[in-house]
Amino acid sequence: MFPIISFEWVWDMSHIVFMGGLWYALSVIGMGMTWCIIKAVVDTCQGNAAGHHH
Amino acid sequence: MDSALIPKGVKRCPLPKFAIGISAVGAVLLWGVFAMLLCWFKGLNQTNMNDYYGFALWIWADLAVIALGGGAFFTGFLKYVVGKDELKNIINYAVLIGFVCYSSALLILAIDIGQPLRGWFIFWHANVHSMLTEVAFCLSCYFGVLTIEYLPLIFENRQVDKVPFFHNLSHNMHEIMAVFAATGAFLSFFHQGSLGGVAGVLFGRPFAERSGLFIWPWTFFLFTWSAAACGPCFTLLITKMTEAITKKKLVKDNVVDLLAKIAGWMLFTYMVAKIADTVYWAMVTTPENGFAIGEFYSNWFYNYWWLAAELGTGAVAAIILVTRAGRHNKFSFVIALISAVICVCLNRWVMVLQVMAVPVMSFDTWALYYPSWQEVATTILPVAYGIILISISYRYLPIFPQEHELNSVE
Amino acid sequence: MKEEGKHGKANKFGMVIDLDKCTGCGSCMVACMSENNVSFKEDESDKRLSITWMKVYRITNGKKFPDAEECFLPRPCMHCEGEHSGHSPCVSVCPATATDYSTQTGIVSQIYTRCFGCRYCMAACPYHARHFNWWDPVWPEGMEKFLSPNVSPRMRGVVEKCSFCFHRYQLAKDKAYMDGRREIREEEYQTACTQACPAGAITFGDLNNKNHKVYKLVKPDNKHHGKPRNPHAFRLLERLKTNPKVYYLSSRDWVRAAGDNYTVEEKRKGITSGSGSGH
Amino acid sequence: MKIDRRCFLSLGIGAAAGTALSPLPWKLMDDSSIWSQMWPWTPVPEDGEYTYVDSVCSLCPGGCGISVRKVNDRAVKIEGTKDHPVNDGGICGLGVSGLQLLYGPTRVKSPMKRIGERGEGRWEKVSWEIAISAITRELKELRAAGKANTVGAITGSGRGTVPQMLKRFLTAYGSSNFFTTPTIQDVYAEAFKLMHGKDAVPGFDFEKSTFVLSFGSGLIDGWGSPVRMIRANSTWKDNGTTVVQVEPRLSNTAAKSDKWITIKPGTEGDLALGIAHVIIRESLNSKKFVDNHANGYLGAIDASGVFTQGFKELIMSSYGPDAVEMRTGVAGSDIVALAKEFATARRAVAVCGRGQGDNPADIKEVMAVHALNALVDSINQPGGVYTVKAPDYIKWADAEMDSVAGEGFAQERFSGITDGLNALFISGANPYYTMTDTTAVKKVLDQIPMIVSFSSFMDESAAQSDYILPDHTYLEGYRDVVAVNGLMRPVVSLAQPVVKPQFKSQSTGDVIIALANSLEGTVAKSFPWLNYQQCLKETLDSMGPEIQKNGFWVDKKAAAETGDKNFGTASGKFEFTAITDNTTPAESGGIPKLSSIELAGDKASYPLLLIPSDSLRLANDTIGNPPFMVKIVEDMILKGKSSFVEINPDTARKYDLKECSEAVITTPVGKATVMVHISESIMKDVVAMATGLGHTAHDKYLAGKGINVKSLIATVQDPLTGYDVAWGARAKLTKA
Repeated sequence: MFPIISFEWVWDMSHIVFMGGLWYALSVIGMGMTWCIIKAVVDTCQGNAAGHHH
Repeated sequence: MDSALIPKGVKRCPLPKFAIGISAVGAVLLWGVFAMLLCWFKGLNQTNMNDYYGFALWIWADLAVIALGGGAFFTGFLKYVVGKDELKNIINYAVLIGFVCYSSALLILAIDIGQPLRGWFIFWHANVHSMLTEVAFCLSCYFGVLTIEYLPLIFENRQVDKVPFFHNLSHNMHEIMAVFAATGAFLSFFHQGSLGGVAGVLFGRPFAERSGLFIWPWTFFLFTWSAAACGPCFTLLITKMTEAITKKKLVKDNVVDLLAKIAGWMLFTYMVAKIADTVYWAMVTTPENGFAIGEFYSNWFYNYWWLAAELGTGAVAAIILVTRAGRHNKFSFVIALISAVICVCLNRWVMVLQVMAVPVMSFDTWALYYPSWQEVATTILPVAYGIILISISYRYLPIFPQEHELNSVE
Repeated sequence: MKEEGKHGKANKFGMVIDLDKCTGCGSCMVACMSENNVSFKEDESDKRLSITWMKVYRITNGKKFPDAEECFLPRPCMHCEGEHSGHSPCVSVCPATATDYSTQTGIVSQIYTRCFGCRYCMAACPYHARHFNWWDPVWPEGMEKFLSPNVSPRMRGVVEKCSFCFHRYQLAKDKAYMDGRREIREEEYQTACTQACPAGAITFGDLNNKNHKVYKLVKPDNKHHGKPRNPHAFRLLERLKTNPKVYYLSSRDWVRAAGDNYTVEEKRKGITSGSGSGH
Repeated sequence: MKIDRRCFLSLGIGAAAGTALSPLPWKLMDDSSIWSQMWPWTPVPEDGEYTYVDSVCSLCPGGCGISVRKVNDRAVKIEGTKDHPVNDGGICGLGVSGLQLLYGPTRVKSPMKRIGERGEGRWEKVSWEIAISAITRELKELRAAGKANTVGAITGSGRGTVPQMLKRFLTAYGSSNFFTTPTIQDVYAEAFKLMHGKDAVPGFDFEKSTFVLSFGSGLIDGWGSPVRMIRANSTWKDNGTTVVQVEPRLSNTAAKSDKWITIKPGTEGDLALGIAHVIIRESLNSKKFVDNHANGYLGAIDASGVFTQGFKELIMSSYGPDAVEMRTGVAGSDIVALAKEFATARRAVAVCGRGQGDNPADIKEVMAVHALNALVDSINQPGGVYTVKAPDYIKWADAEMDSVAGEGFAQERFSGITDGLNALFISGANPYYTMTDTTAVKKVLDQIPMIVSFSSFMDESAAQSDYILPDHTYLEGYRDVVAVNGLMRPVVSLAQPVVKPQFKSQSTGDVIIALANSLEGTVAKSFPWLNYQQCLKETLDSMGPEIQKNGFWVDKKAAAETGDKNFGTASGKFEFTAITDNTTPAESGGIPKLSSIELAGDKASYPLLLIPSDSLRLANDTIGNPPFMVKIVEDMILKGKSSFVEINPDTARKYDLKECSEAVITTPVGKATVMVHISESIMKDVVAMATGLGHTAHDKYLAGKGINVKSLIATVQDPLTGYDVAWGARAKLTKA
């Protein structure tokens, strides 16, 4: 699953494409959630109640 | 008693009545849990699977619920990526149903594998050439996405929403939901396809084998396509059922009609592709392997009726859903939704169970199988779980934005 | 072969089974079980739940009495090479790399402690060469004494299959190394079934080595995925392009025809030779 | 400090994140997978030093050399010994499974005394001293009461030191009732006595034959020395030898043969004579042999002027192809073609003994088949059949007999073990399972006041006995193993301990010596050896050093010399009279009856013929199938606990039976519920059933599975030999 530390890993196209896609998706999700949480913490600390989103 | 938790402006049945209903379904759930524990502690000898039938009811259930849960990614795709904004009125429910389906799929997989404690090897020792690896990765990631899409709904519960952090978090998540939804659609496209690939790449199994594009057999695309077509139908069917049970209108007709129309055209084009694929497979792929497709349907159980039923239900559903009159007639509309659901379930059944049943070596024999009660119970388990989760969510969360408007409480 | 060109020394171990000689006695099956610590349970009469790395099929010509003929067909793992190196039906689908194709030996391995029991490989294998441990293997008290340390007993919930007695290859390699040799000799690495077969019906060796008996028996066309050039030799399901490394010899036409599937049209035209239609 | 909701939440999230980032969950995951790789109940075989011990297998009379792989003191694998004269590296499944017997749950772990009802399975472990003194007490009483001759013993082949010691023990004790378990080899020996005037067993030079005509012999299904026969079969394939199998069912042997001739079961002898008819008619027989070396080939007028028909006249008058076709169901044209092929083949041989040849056959049938070898002069010729002298290396002085022994021994010998013995010793035999009409046999044997079993395993006979004095298995002790089964060159091998005795067993040889010593007097004096090992060593010393060095000794001089035409008969010639004597005249134009053998039951009530079918996958003799062997039994032989019968689709239609349905098979002596397997590989109106099933003893892997076909077969005695020659049973099938 990880380059270098996983012994099945080989530097071939399929690994790079597959794992690249995977890590890309994971990063988007991860960064998105991180942004949401951090912003929520900041907003909460600042006492800003966000408006209703509908 | 629990009125503080119930969304504002909507009416729910009394708690005792709700509790009784939940307990009834809960009993079924417990039966499933018992069977699940049997499988975990005693092993897969609790099933009727065997060395000819390594993939059986569970894998079908997995493939079926994932296809049916496809309503979540496709509706999300339509709303956030294509920009069909009306669909915001049904997206919550699509997400919820998707969440139920995907969590069920993961649970079934966890029961299905012989060594559940090593399940994570699929990630750790991933073989990127395996369709199942792709399924596992995208499935788990997309389940994460679904969770992210479902969470804000929980945060919108009247009591939870009072916590500023959750309120803010929910708000922020909604802000960038398009990013999540797009990622989800991307992941879904691959794992729905990979599930099709699971069967299509089996070049040792002429019944399943399909030619294709690069590394992807045609079933890869057909599975994604059929999930995009039939998933929303399932969402709509469950919506209609929920409306029937709650005796309330929950989603406006124009929303339903829009989704149904899109699903209808998806299904229509899918059926064209499916028939083309079947013809090519029957006329080219199969004879090359030395088989006549008649041999695949020569069993007393697995005969041409399966093919006819699959294509027939799909065609009926497609024709009804693409016509305005068909969609607007209540009866034909429900028939179409049911047909679409049956169509995709039959397809998944055939692509799992019939694949195993057909003899390949000339001197081999048909392998038929019927599931054990443990398999049936564990397959019903997610249904019970789904009913419970949907009921609770419906009761306490603002799933249907139009409910208040459509059912003004005096 | 790509490997051949690169290293010049890659082996491609394979097996030739003479179906004219096989008497169906089942000795190979037992030798395999004994060699590889295969478990057994009280009732083994449901053959679809019975772990037999080597299984002898009884096939018939389908004719009526007294024209009926029968032939026995031992089926180990075919160690398929697939269309491109290592694209075996099973290896390509295993999600956890628990089964692998060695380009050095041509052997399809199975790592029991890596397998998590998804059974996708079983679904992929048209030969039913793979078996699942539906139960915990249990040896009656005392009987665990005959278990060989060369092959680890499997645990419940994993798939197992014939390994061409890979541990014997390792032992032979070790011995050759101790003797200061780089190559092992033909007779140093033989599978348990080959050794036990009273009929001498099984031959095992390196298909890349022109001096080995297996090569001489089938004359594999290694430029075309090892297709046999001996007209009496055939492989099971040649047309599926699994490219097995187990070859069969038979002088009977119907037996060779039973090795593959043919459409009615082909049967009418008489295209039922063991060598497949080759497209 | 006030913990508000926000703080609590932060703590929670922090803790979760912290745990996730710490090695703990990863460690737990890893541990769980490692744990799943080593369930405590999955054994981990101990590694160690690898060694090989060469010995000999004695699970069947084949005499294969085995090389047992050991790791430390454990035996882990049995392989065939490379370059061994019998098996050259090959080995059968049963041979490989030997370790499951050695270490298996069927072992009798110490001397046992029955405490419950006979066969109830309640035992008391006793010491060797107690067991021997208790048995001695009984033996002394019987001897004192003048009933010494009512003590009997049954063994397997009777060859080798242990059976001979048992025989000697009985002789010294005062009984002539030592019985062996006869096989087709014994019938051949009787036939050779009559036709050759020689005390010999048959040695088939199969490897050199160019044409093999088998009358139902399961040549590759376990007939003779099984591995040797399978090797011979491969030689036939390499050399292009033609094999013709005459059998009502497509056995493995028939399936591998070049031609399968289907025949009404029981008429094989008639077919042989039909073939003889064509050979004689076409003058294809060896003129030299019948003219110079045969007696009774042509009829003769005796002193009183009465013409006695000779073999030729009998055959020519009654065994025309048409008549034989009527009797056997084999097409006349096939008979003619077969006869021509047989007679013109360079080195043809005819052989009989149904299936594995475990059961004796009608001697007339054996002689009829053997006559074919005589007609084409294949006797003592390459590729034919040789008269072989069985190894005779046991040269002990006669047992000492006191007056009681003399009196007892002089009494008339019993007809068999079912003839009213007072005590029975069972060694290397399992009569409770292997004798036909099992139920009746059991009833009679159960009347014997004292049964002593020497079995290493809890087999059916051990289970019914009063005392079990467990022998070492062949992997735990020394013993001599004699293989003659159809071999040109018999092999005597020395089994040596591969592992040390696993339980409190003792070599039966030692136990016999102990019993003799305990009986004192002349019985004790007849056993002058310190122990069995000494006895064995002294006995084998006579053979020279080869056996001690190689572990086996090949009797290269046992077979008659090629071309040997010295017959020991009164006429000095091959006796065709043995066949023509005692034939019953033809009934109205049909074929004369060679012998009076008739199966029990009438044809009207039992319209079908049940025949047992032997397979190398099902041990059907003294040793029962070990688990590995049960595992490879085909699913149309055994499914769950049910035996199958194999029938032709026509038969199935006639009795309205479906594939895998249940049916009841009834014979004059038994009845059983079986499953139906419909197949094109068997004749109409014939029902085949696998032997080797229906065990009541042994382990759970074998016991209670299927039906013992012997229990459905009535005993049929051949008046000429006294052997039970039942080859099947009349039967009926009904829907269950």
